[in-house]
Amino acid sequence: MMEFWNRFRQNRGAVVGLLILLLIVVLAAAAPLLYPKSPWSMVQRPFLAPFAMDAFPLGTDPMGRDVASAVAHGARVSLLVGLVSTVVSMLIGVPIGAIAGYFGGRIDDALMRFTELFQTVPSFALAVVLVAIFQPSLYSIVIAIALVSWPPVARLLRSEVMALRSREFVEAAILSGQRARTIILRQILPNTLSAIIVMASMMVAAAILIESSLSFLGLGDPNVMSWGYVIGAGRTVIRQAWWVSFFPGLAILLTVLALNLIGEGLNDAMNPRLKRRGK
Amino acid sequence: MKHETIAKPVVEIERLSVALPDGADRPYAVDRVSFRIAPGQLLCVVGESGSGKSMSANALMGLLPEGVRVSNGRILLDGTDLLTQSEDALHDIRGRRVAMIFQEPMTALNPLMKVSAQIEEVFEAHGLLTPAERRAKALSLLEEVGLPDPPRAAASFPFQLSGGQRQRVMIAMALALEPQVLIADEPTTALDVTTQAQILRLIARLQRDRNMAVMFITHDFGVVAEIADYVAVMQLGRVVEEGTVEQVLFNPQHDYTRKLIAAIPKMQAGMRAPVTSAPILTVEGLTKTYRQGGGLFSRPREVHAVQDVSFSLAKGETLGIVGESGSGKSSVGRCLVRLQDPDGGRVLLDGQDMATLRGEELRRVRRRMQMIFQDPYGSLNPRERVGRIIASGPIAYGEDPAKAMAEAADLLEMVGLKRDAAHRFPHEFSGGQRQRIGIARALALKPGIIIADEAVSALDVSIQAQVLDLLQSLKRDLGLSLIFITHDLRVAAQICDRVMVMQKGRVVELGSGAEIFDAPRHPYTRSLIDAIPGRAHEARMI
Amino acid sequence: MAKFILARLMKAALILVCIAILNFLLIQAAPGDPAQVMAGEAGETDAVFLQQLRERFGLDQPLYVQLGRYLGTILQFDLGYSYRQQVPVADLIFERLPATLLLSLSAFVISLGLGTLAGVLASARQGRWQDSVISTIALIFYATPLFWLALMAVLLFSVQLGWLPAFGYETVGADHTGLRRMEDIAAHLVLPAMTLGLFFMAVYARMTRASMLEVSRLDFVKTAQAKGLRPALIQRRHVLRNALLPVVTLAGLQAGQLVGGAVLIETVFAWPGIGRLMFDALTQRDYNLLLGVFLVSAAMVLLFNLITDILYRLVDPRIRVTA
Amino acid sequence: MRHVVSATLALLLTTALAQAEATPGGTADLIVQPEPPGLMIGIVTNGPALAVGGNIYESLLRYDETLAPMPSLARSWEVSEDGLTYTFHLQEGVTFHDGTPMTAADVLFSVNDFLMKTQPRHRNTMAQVESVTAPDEATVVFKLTQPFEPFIRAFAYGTMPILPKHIYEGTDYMTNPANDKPIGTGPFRFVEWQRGSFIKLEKNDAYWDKGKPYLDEVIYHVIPDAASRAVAYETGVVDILPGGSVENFDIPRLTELPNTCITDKGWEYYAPLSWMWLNNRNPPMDNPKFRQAVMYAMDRQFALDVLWNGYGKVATGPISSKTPFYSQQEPVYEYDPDKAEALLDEIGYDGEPIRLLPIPYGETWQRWAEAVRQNLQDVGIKVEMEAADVAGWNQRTANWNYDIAFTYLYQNGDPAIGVSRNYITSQIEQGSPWNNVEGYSDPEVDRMFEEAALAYPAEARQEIYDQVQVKLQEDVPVAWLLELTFPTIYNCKVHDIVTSAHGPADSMRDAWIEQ
Repeated sequence: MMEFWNRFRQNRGAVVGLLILLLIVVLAAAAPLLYPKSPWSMVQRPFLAPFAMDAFPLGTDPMGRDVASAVAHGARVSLLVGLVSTVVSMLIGVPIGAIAGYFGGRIDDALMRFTELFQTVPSFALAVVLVAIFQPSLYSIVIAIALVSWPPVARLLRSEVMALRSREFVEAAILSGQRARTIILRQILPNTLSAIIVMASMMVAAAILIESSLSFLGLGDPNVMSWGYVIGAGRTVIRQAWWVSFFPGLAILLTVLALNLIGEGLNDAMNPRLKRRGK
Repeated sequence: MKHETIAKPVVEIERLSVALPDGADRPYAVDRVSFRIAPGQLLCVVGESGSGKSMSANALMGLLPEGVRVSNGRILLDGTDLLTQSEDALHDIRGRRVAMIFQEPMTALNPLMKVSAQIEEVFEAHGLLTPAERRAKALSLLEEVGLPDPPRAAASFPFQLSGGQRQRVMIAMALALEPQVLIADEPTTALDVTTQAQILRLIARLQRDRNMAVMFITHDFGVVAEIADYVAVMQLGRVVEEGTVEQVLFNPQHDYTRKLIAAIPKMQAGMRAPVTSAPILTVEGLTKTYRQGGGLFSRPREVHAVQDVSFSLAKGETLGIVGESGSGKSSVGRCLVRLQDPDGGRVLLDGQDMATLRGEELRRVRRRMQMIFQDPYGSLNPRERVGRIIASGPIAYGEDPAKAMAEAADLLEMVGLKRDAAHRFPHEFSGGQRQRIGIARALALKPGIIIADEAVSALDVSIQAQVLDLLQSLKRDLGLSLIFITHDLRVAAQICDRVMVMQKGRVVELGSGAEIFDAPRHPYTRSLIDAIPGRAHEARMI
Repeated sequence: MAKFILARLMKAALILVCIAILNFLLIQAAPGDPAQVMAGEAGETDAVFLQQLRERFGLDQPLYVQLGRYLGTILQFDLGYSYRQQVPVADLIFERLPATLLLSLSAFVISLGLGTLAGVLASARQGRWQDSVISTIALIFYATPLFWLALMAVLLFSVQLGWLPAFGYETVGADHTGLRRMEDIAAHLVLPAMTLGLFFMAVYARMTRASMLEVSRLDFVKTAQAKGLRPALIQRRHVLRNALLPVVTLAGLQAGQLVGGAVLIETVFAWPGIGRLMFDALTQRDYNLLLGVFLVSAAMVLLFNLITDILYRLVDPRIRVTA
Repeated sequence: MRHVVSATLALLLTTALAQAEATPGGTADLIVQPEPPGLMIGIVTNGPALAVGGNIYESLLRYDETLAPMPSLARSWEVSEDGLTYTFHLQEGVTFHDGTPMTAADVLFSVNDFLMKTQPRHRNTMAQVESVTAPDEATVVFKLTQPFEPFIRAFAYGTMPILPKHIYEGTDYMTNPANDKPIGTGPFRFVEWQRGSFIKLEKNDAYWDKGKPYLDEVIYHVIPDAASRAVAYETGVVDILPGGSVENFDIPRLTELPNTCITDKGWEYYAPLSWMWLNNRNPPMDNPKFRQAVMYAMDRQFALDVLWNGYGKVATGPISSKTPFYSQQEPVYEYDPDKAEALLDEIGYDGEPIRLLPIPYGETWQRWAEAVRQNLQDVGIKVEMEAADVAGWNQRTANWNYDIAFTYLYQNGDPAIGVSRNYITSQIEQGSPWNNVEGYSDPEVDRMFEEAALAYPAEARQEIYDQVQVKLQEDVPVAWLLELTFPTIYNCKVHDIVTSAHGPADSMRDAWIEQ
């Protein structure tokens, strides 16, 4: 673990990413303390410019709602949506990929054809349709994001599992009488973990982007204040009140950036192949 | 053939040190190494993995990996120090005056370029000849290195050639500009023994014809005996002993050299009493065919990996299966334990046909036949502790986990490791130790038969000898039957009661070790034995 | 090769039918139907009116009959009629297709060209400031919400600077012809194609860089060095060609996705493309049109995948024999 | 407040400039939003279709801003003393765009045949009509079964367009190819429609009102994004932003641009009134006190000022102040959260969550729902916002699957046409989002609306409508919000775009551009 951290630390970008993400997580966690009032409450006059009043450093939106509060509360939602939809798509993609990769043959064929179906329809368009059909709510958004994001997971898992499947320690496990389930869970999956974690960090970032894009098209959950929603709400007034969409946009940018930096750092740290040494 | 040369050396390496980056396991990959090579002379640099032999070659070529640098010393080529040359001058020298061939002919060629183009490029790099001339030259080079049908080879992509052919292409490329110095970094290690013999002969011939200085890097003393004029033995970055072949191989002074030479398995089957006990395993007409590709319209390509293989294995017997790559020897092993399903034939284990069992029944029978794998790095799950790796078999068969773990510790002791190794992860062990763990795992289920698939091939010779000893003694103590699959005839000769020689999926000869090695009847067996490097000099090595 | 293409085409047809069925069923899960939407818009409705509309659209039939009819029409290479606009779906789609193809292919060319170029540059200067700058910019584009970028671009280049038109496909009413018209369309194309391209550009830059670095470590590069080839030539001839293989794969995947995946950009820039058509069809519950758009964009994906595979087979000799 | 002043100023300015001499020529560029499904307004009657189709088709009458009838295809008309016979004399020399003369036969065909098949509203109106006849080529006579005072306001182009008989007779109206190339009598002719991009109309040289129209071309641009539409105006691509083209938040900024005029006129006929359906079937909305609490809880003035830039008016009750027979009645509901809380306490509201369904018509409406949610939550009503697109919203309201739902409806010139439908028992019928969706049922209200519709003349009707307004304002069957108006923003060089109660949608027949 220590060794892993040391390797991770060598990537300056990853450390910066981690710091940014920590900051955002802290912001999300502290939002109810920092801004006890609902972010929806109209607290000042509309279109208050940023830094005009100390109490409202990021200004107010066209309804007189505090943008800073929205950014803080939005962090909770965006992170949650990103995280949960990633977990859900992992829950779909990992088993499908693992089963396809492990058993191969017809099972693999069938599962991969199924995966292809999802990849053949442009993914954002599919997400839009899914959310529209099931009507926007946190659930439908998470499900839609998960449904369009799992195929790459399945493909990654499949190729990883296929590679591991022919590794000798897996064959040894077969010979030692372990059953397929045990082998997949104990022998194979732990070895795909680093690939999964790297992918997951990137997927959280992508999910946050998809959620904000959906909100931009008016397909967000109206009950929660997410960054995507705030930008969506601010975009029509972007020229009178650039700050309304600017700050949450910046928040998304930083978060996604941080997650990608971390993903790269993890990739470097977990992939000793990149550690070059002489023979 | 060996001739002392008095010519002025073309390469002189003086007190060369190559520093490794911070955090490496030792400060210097190469530590104050000196040697010289004269035109027409072949220097073998020999050593085990990690000895720094490749790094010295790379330093000479000026192609050290990033982060690794020469910290001291001089590399003189015809009296000029390469270390002081500009990058530009070095470009000129590489390929023209010093050329290099590598171990992996598969990856050393650009997969997307035709062979001819890759050779022509050498001329292009140095601004020589017209394109048409280059093409003609490439063709004649391919002919010179003995490729059958050179025009076709020239128009091929690397993947369309065999390993030996690719290595010939590499050599053609290296020879293109008639360099003074050729560096060959383990050029035959990845090749089959018969191919290796051909390539060695080719290198020797070219060296003689062109009066080149050759620096030949290898771990194989057989190869050294075969072609070297001069030998330098390296250990942990240092040259521990050097001299002529006579001196180093037949009269080694340094302990390390002696140890290495002693560890080489001897090509003597020795007289063993035939094992007469009843067969525990009988294989009849085993067949396996691989089918590749094939879709709606295309017929799958078929490879007959195993064809009608029959043999039996007596209790307590060691049966060797030898052959070159693609001979089907590994497929036989894998079909026996049903890692692959055979297409035909019977595998009778105590009278029960294992070849057709399925599911739970297969699982029950299979515990009696376990396997030891080739790759000490790939055969242990890096995320499981050693104790668990060994115990998971018995646990899977319903053993109490605590008891299984205790037994695992016993097994670790039995294979020569400490009990507390059980709590550690595989990466904390060396290759040889890992192979011991693999053996312990195979033993955990108390099998009657162990199949060792190239179990010592990836190990350095000194380690190899230890592991072979361990296997021998375990077999004796536990009354095991052993099927030993290997490409290395020396190893087979050393431990097998009987040997089965395979070629292209078929058994060409099956007999006792003495019959096979001392009086081979089949021409293929004979060619295999003849190809073993250094065989002629074996008797003189201690 | 012909065999290969034929086999792939048959597989593609099968996938398309599956997509048609799945999406047909999926759409049924949506609340409301086209009759309701149209009745709602009329501002006044009664049962007779709704019944009229439903009969006209065949929505009064059981689901399996509707599905059967739909599959029947698409198997005749017909996409049916748009409920709402009473025009053949194919007409609506093919009317939009040129705009979509123009936008997505321009974005594709921009992103692939600039992206790989940036990636090559960054890898050549690995660890130096050029690498840092390119990598950072790529990462930022990669992390920026596309629509946000689009809005900023409009603000800057259209509103503030007035250099480029803010939206649309061409200047309406200008009635340009020939070269003038092409210039006009090109001017309209710049912003949407750039913004759409920037994200993918970042993807390609990052991928090319990583791939170049990875290939640089392979043995044959060392062989090339040993031959005495100059670094620039090694990069170009040996590293780049091999490094582009994964880029080709990705490019194929994304070229397909671009066609139906530009909903956001088409919305912001009022670009009359397929993405918007889909979004409108969706809110209007114009089932046939929506299904048609899905089928056409899926067909595009499959087509581009096929093209990629063919390209790949041409570039990489290994595939030709083994696959 | 400033906005209102500037708007008034702008209005004054337009009026002043309107005196100037109209000059022919030029192209007017407008927005149409969203893209209409078709332009044949005998079949498609949604807002955008009417906005474009109004240039192509005409009806017998037009209406001024007090809803008094003006000549259109009818040169003059008489109503008999008993209010049962309406006689219209048609203009002379009217031809359809294909050159065929328009006669009484076309009117009969449209009224008796075509529209009866395609338009539910027309079927409703015609329920009062005994016969329609044409004594000669230029005269049409409507005979009513009983006096129906609103009838004179039923001849708008949107409800009774006159269609070419020679093209449609004997064909399937719905699939007639002419629907794609609409042919009417209007001041402009259809030229081209590039779907997703623009609709182009050109001057009808043979228009019956000689000298008109002034414009050579009218182009309606389709730009799906509100912000882009604003940019289109700023960059001069379009000259006129009809009401609803841009988000309300953008209006103040746009009106401050140089040479920009704004008018909130032209909505008198439709008189859109917004309210929230309160599902009277579900507790606690079944309790009038709860409904009153909702009225007190809402800060409607805030919504008017912030969301609608002050354009419009806080609604007092079911009838818009622009619609005939409106009268100011008690009770009115001022913003009074304390009173709302008191009422909630009184009925013992237990904090059961209430679902709130916004209407998916864009930003302003979404923001409005958010503001209302905040208002309701402030007095202790727990609100869960739901989301639905247009189809979803239609289905939810039409099938009564909601607790509180936003909506707005046109009053169409008369309470008997546009108001009673939302409150009388006979209009409780699933499937339409425009009838008595809230499920309010009161025999007395039913009786009063019935009598008021048929009373004759107007004074008799006024009396009953006064009572209805009182009764409904006490019961609060729905929560009235604002009388809306959607101001038109336009370049001041364009004149006379609003010359009737239908506003710019009624055609660009009088509009002209300063050269």
